[in-house]
Amino acid sequence: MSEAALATALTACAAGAVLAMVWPSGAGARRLSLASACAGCSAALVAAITVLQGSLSWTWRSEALLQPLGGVSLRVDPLGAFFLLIVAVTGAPASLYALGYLRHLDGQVRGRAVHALFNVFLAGMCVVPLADNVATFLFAWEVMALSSYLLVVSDPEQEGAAAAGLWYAVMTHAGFLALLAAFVLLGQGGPLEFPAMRAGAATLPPASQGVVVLLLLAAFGSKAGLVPLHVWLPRAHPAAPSHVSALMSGAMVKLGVYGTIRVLFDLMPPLSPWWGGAVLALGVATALTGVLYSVAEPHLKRVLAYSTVENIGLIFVGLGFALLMRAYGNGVLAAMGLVVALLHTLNHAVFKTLLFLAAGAVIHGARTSSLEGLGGLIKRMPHTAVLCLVGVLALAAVPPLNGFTSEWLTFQLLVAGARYTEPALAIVLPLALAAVALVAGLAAVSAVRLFGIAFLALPRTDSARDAHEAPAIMRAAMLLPAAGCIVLGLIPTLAVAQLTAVVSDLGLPMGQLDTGFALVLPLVGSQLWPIAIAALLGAGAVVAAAVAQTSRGPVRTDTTWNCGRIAQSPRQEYTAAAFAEPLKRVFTGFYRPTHEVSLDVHPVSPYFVRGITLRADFAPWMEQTLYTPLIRAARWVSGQAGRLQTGSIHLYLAFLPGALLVLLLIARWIR
Amino acid sequence: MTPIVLAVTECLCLAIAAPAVVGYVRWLKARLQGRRGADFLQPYRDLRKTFAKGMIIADTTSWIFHLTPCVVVASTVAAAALVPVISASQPGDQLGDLFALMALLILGTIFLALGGLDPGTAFGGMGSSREMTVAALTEPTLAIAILSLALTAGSTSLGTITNTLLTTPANAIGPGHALALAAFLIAMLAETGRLPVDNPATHLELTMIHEAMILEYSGPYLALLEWAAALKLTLLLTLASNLFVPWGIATSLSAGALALGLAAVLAKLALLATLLAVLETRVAKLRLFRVPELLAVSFTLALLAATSSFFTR
Amino acid sequence: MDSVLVIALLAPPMFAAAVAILVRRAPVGAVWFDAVTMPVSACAAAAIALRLAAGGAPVVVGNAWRLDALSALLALLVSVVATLAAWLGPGLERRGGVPSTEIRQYRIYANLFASTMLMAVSTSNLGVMWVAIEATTVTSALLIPLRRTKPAFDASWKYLLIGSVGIALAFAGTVLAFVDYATTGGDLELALNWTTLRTAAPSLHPEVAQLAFVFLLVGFGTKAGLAPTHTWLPDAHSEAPAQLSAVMSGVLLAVALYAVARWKAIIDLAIGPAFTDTLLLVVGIATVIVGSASLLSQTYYKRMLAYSSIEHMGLACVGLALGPLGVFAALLHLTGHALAKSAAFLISGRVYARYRSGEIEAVSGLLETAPATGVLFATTVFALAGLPPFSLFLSEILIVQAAWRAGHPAVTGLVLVLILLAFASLVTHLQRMLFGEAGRDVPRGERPSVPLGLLALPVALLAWIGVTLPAPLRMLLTYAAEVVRP
Amino acid sequence: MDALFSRLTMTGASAMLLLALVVMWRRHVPAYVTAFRTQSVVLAFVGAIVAWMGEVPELFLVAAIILGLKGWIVPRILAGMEARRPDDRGLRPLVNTEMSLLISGGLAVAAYELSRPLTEVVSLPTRSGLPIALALILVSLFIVVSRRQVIAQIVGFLMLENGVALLALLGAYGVPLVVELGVFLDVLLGVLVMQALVPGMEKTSAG
Repeated sequence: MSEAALATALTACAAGAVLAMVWPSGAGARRLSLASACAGCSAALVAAITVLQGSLSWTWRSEALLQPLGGVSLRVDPLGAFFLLIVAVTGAPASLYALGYLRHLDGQVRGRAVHALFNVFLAGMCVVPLADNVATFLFAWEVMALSSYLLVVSDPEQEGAAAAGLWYAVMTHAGFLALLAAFVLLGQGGPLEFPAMRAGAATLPPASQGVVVLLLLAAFGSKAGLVPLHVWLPRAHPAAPSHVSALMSGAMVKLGVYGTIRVLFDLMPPLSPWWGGAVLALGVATALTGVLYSVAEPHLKRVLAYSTVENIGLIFVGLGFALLMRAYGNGVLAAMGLVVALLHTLNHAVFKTLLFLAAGAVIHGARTSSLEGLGGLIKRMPHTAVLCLVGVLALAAVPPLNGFTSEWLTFQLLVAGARYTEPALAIVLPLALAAVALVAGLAAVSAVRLFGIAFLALPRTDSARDAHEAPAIMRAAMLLPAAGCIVLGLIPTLAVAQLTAVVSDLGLPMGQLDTGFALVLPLVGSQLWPIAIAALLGAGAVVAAAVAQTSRGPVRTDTTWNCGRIAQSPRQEYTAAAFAEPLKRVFTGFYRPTHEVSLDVHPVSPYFVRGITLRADFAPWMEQTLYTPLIRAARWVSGQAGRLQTGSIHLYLAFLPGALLVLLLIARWIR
Repeated sequence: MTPIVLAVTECLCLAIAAPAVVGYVRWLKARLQGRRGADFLQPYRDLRKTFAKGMIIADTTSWIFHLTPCVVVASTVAAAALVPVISASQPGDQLGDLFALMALLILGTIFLALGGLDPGTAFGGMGSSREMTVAALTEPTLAIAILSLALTAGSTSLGTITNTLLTTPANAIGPGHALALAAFLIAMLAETGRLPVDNPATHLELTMIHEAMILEYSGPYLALLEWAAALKLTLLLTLASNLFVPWGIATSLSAGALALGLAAVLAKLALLATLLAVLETRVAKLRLFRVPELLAVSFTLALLAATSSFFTR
Repeated sequence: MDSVLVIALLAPPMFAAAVAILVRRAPVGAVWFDAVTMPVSACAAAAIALRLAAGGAPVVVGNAWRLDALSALLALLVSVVATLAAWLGPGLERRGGVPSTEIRQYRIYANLFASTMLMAVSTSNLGVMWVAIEATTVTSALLIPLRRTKPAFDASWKYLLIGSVGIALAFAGTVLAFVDYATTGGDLELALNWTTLRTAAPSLHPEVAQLAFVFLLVGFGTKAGLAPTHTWLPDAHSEAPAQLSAVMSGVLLAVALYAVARWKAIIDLAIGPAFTDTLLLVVGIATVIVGSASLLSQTYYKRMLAYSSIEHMGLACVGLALGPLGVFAALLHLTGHALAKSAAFLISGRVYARYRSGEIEAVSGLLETAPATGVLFATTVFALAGLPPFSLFLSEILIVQAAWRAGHPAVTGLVLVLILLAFASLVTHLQRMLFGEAGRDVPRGERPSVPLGLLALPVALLAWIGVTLPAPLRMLLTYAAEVVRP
Repeated sequence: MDALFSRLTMTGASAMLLLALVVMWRRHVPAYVTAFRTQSVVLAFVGAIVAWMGEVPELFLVAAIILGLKGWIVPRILAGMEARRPDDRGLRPLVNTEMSLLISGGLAVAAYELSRPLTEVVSLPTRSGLPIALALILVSLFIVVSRRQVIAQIVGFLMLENGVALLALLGAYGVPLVVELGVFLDVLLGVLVMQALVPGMEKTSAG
C-alpha cells in the first residue's frame, strides 16, 4: 500500500516535471504540472500515514542506479514517514497555491521551468527521508539543493536574487561537502550503507566521533539554518517565489532536522553529554538570533525567514535536550525531547507554510514586500487577513493554536529536565528555559508587528491602497494549513500519538503521553486540554460580545480621535521600524544599530531645516566576523594563485626545471 | 459536579471583586497622597456609566477593533479560571498549568496591541509597541519564577503547587521561595501596567502604555477593557497569594473550609493591594528604557530562586 | 578483424585531413566528408570498447597497435569529442561567414590533431606514444591562432614552447626507462612495447625507475596541465577557437594523463605504488589548489573553464594516486570531464558569437538573450561543479572516499575545501553571466537548431552516466583501472 | 677498444656540452645557430662512432639523418628566421653571463649526482658520458628559461632534444628506430610550426 502510494508520488512529480516542459499551452502546463505535484503530495501523505499507522517499514534497492556508490536504497520507517508527511502537508497547499500564484508566467519559458523545478524539488524532498544509504541520501539531497537554488534565482528581476542564490548555493554546497566527509568518516572504510553504519558506529574512535558530529552539525545546520550558518536563509527566502519559500521553510529546512535525528539518534550510539549541551546551546543561540532579527526586520518575507531560524532553534533545543538525556541514559526524557522537537517541526511546517503563502498573497496583491509600505490590507484582502491572523497567532504561540502546544511542551521539557537530572546539568537548564521564554515573548512581538503593520490601520503607499484580494484558489490553498493550525492546536494528541511510534522505533521508549484530547505529562504532573481552553475562550468572547451588544448606547463611526489631532493620515502611523525601536534599544549590543542622520538646511541659515533623512540599519556583525574573513581569504588565495600567471614565458618555463628539482628532491626524500 | 460549580463561582468571584480591588488601591493611594479619594466602589459606578454610553468607532478601524475587547475579556477570564481562589483542589488544573496561564495572558496582550494598532494612530502604535516589549521582556522572569515553584512542588500545575506547599510548609522557608515571590511581584507589576513600569493614572499620552492602546475605545468596549485589566490585576494578585502563601485556602469542600478560604483570600488580597498602593505612592515611573533594568533585577532574583531550590532539594 | 577495427579507428581523421588538404576550392565538401568520417572512428572506438567491456582480449595488430581497456576508454572519449567538434566546427553553419581558408585550415589540423591523439592511445609502443603526444602539440599549436590575433599567436607560442620543452623532458624520462630496460638485457627492438616493458618491469632498477618517473611526470604533466607547469593552458584554451578548446580541454589533457598512468603502471611494477602515489598526490593537490584558487579571480569565461580543467586534472591525478578505487574514480572523472568540458567550451563559442566578448562582465542576461544556450551552459557548469545527476558528482564522491580509504585524511579535507572554493567561484561567475541586463546591441532570442540539439547530447550522456553508469562503461572503467593499478 | 670507444664518445659528449655553454656567453643570435649546427654535427659523429664501435649498423642511418636534419635543414630554417626578423641583439638575457655559467656548472654537478644510479646500472663502455648527457639536458633547459630571443629559446629546445638523443645513444645505443624516426619528424614539424608562429607574434606586436 505505502509502496504503491510512494511510487505514485514520485511518478506524479516526475510526470509533473515533464508535463511542465512539454505541454503545448502554458496554462495547461501549469495546471497539469501543479495538479500532478499536488497529487504526488497527496499520495506521499497517504504513504506516510499508512506507515505511521501501521509502524511498518519496507526497503527497496536498485543496483542499477548510482552503482559505483553502492546503488539506490530506500527504506521507510516511522521517522522517515513522519518527515515525508511534513513534505506532503507543505507541498500540497504550496502546489495548489501556485496554480493561482504563477498565472502571470503562463506565456514564459520561465514559468515552465519553475513548475518543472518545483516538481523536481518535491521529488527530491520525498526521497531524502527514505534514503537508506549514503549514495541515495546525497543524491536526493543535492537534487533538492540544486532545484531549490534554481528556484531561488528563478526570478532574476527580484532584487538581490542573484546574491541570495550565491549565498545559498555556496552554503548548501559547503554543507553537502561536510556531509560527505562525515559519512565517509562514519563509514570507516566499509560500505556506505546506513545499516552497516548503524552496526559499526559504536566502534568509531571518540576523536573521529567528535569530528563526525561537528561535520554533521555543520552540514545539517547549514541546511536547517543554525547560527551562524543561517545567513543564506533570510536572503534566499525572499528571493524565491512564495510557494517555494513556503516549501523551503516548511519542509526543506526540516530535512536538516531529519538528517540530524537520523544520524545522531539512529546511526550513532549515545554521544558524550557535551554534544547534547552544545546542540542545546546552539539551539538557544539560533532561536534568540532568529527572533531578534525577525522583530526588527522590515521586509515581510525576511521577517518570516528569521522566524524560521528562530523555530529551528527551538527544535534544536528539543534535540539537544534529547541528546543530553540519551547520554545520561534517561530514555523517557530523551524520548520526550525528541517528541517535542518533532511536534514543533510539524507545527512550524504547517504555520510557516501558511504564513509564507499569505506573504505571497500580500506581495502579489499589494506589489510591495516591505512592511513600511503596507498597511490597511485587512479591508482590501479580508480573507487573506483572517488566514494570516491564524498563522500569526500560531507563530506567537498562543492558545488554542498549534504553535502553543509545542511551545508549552518545550517549557515542560526543560522543567522536567531541571527536575530529574543531576545538578551540574540542571543548573544550565533554567537558563535555556529563560531564553526560550524570551524567544516566545519576542516571537509574540514579531507576530503583532507583522500583522499589525501590514494588515491594520491605513495603507502607507499607493500600491498598498490599490491592493486586491488573492484569487480563490490561492485562498483555498491557504485554508488547508490554516485548518491544520487549528486542528493541531485543538487536538495535539493526533500528532503526538504518531510521534510516540516514531521515537519508540528509534529505541527510545515513550511513557504515556496521549490520552484523548488532553496532553497529560505524568512526569511533571501537568496537563493541557487545548480544546477546553478554546471552548472557554470562545464562550468568554461570545459572552463579552453579547454584553457589548446589549448596551443601549448609540454606535457611530467617526473620524479617528487620536487625542484630538485632526486629519488622520498614514504618515502619523507607527512604522515597523518604530515598533521595534524599544527592543533595538534594549538589545543594542546585539543589533549594533547604525544611524546616519543628514540634515537638509536652507542656504540662508542652518536653523531652517528643510528635511531630515535618517538611515538606520544594523551592522551585520555575524557576516562581518565570520564570513568576511573567509571571503577575503578566498580572494587572497586567488590573488596569490594569480601571481603564477604573470604572462612571462620565462617564468612559465622556469617552472619546468623548478618542478623537476622539487620532485627530484621529494623523490630523494621519500626513497 | 461540585468542583465545577465551585470553579465557576470562584471565577465569578474574581470577576466581581476585580473592580473593587482597583478601587481599593486607588482609594488607598489617594489617602496616602493626602487626598480624600473615592471609595472602593467607584470603579463599579464608572463601569456602569461607561457601559451605558454610546460608542464612537474610529473610521480607520477594522473588525479587529471589535474583536479585541472580546478576546481580551475571554483570555483574562480563561486565565482566571485556572487560578485557585478559595479552594486548592480545582478543575482548572485539567485545562492547563502556569505556562498555559502565561500564554493566555499573552493572548490578551497581543489583541490589546492589535487593537491599539488598528486605528492607525501614533499613540496607539506607541502603546502597542511598548506593551509588547515589556510583555516580551517579562516572559523569562515569569518562566523562571514558575520553574522555581515547579522545582519544589514537582509540577507546574497550580493545584499541585498549592497543595504541595500546604503539605510541606518547610518548602516555603528559605531564600528560594521569597526570591521567587519578589521576582514574581515585579514581573506582575510589569504585566499589569502598574508603577514604576506604567502609570495607570497618567494623562500624558507620551508616557502611556496601556492607556495609549485603548485611547480610541469608548462605551461598552472601553468598559470591557477596563474591567479585564482590573481582573488581570486581581487574578495575578490572587495567584501570588495562593501560590506563595497558600495557607487558609480550603482543602476540603466543607462550608467552613470554604468560608475560611474566602476570608483568607480576601485578607491576602487586601494586604497585597495595600502593598501595591504603598509602592505606587513611593516610587516614580521609570523611563521606558530603564524598564529592562528593573526586569533584569527581577530575572536575577528568579534565577537565584531557581538555583537555590537546587541546593535545598 | 582487429586490424579492421584499428584502421576504422585511425584512418578516418587522416583521410579527412588528406581530403581537406587536397580539396582547395570547395572546402564545404571536405567539411561534410569530415562530419561523416569522424563518426566512423567513434563507432570503431565504441566497438572496441564494447568488446573489451565484455571481457574480450585487447585489440592487437602486430607489434604496433594494441588497445586494452584503458586505451579503448581514451579512444572512445577522443573520437566522441572529436566527432562533436567536427559537427560543430566552422563550415557547417548555413550562414557561417567564416573564410574558406580558415575552414580548410581548421579541418586539416583538427583532423591531424585527432589522429595524433588516437595514435597516442592506440599504439603499443610507449616511445611512439611519446612521439604522438609531441605531435599533438605541433598539430594543435597552429590552430590556436586561427583568427590571427596577437594574443592568440602569443598563447600558441607559449603552448608550443612550453609543451615541447616539457614533452622533451618526458622523452628524457622515456629514454631513461629505456636505458634501464636495456641493462636488463631484453629485446631492444620491442623494448618500449607495453607488454615487453610490463614483463620486464619487475627487474628494473629502482633508483633509475624513480628518476625516469620524475622526468615523465613533469614532462607529460606539462601537457596534462598539472601544476606548476600548467601555465600555458589558460592562455591556449582561452585563445583557441571554441571547438579546439573543447578537444584540447576535454581529451588532450586526458591523453597526457593517460601517458602518466601508463608509465605509473610500469614503474609501480618495478618499485611498488608508494613512490608514484606520493608524487602524483603532491602534484595533484598542487594542481587542484592552483586550479580552484585561480578560478575566483578570472574575468574571462574561457579562462574560467580552463582553470576548471586544471582543477579537474588535479583531481584525476589525485585519484590515480589513491589505489584501485581512486584509479576507477579518476578514470570516471576523466570521462565526465571530457564530456562536460568539451560541451562547455563548445557552448562558450556560441556565447562569444552572440556577445562578441570573452569577458564575464560583458556577458550578462544570457538567459534572456539566448535561453537555450544559457541553460545548456549553466548545466555544463553545474556538471563541472560536481552536482548531480551528472557523472562528476559520482567521481568526486568516489575520489573523496578513496582518499579517506587510502589513509589520507588531510588530502580528503583539502580536496573538499578546494572543491567548495571551485564551486563558489564557478557559481559566482555563472550567475554574473546568466542574469542581469544585456546590452542593447546584443541580439535576443534563439530558435531550436541542430547545434543546440547536438550540444544537449553530451549533457544527456553525462546525466545518463551519472544516474545509471551503464554496465559496459562500468566494466570498461573497471578493466581500465586494473591496467593502471592491478 | 672499449677504452677508445669510451674516450671518443666522452669527447663528443663534452664537446656538445661546451657548445651549449657557448650560448651562455654569446649574445649574437647567429652564433647560437652555429653552435647548434656544430653540436648536431658532433652528435651525428657520436652516433656514427656508436654505430661503428657498438656494432649497431642502423645507427649509421640515424647519424645520417641527424646530420641532414639537425646539421643542415633545421639550422637553415633558423637562419632564415633570423634573417627575416628585426635585430634584437640588444636583448640581454634574463640571467647575466657570469651567473649563467655558474648555474651551468651547478647543473653539471647536479647531473653527476642524478646520473649516479644510472651509471651504476649501465654496463656499456659509453656509460661515462651519461652524466654529460644529463648535464646537457639540464643546461639546455636553462638556456630555454633564461634567454630572451625567440631563436635562442628554439635553439635551447633543440639542444635539449640533442641531449636526450645523446642520452639514448650512450645509455642504450639508441632507441628503437621507429621511435627515432618519429622524433625526427616531430622535431622537423615543431621547428616548422615555430617558424610559422614567430612572424605572427612579431608582426602583430609591431603593428
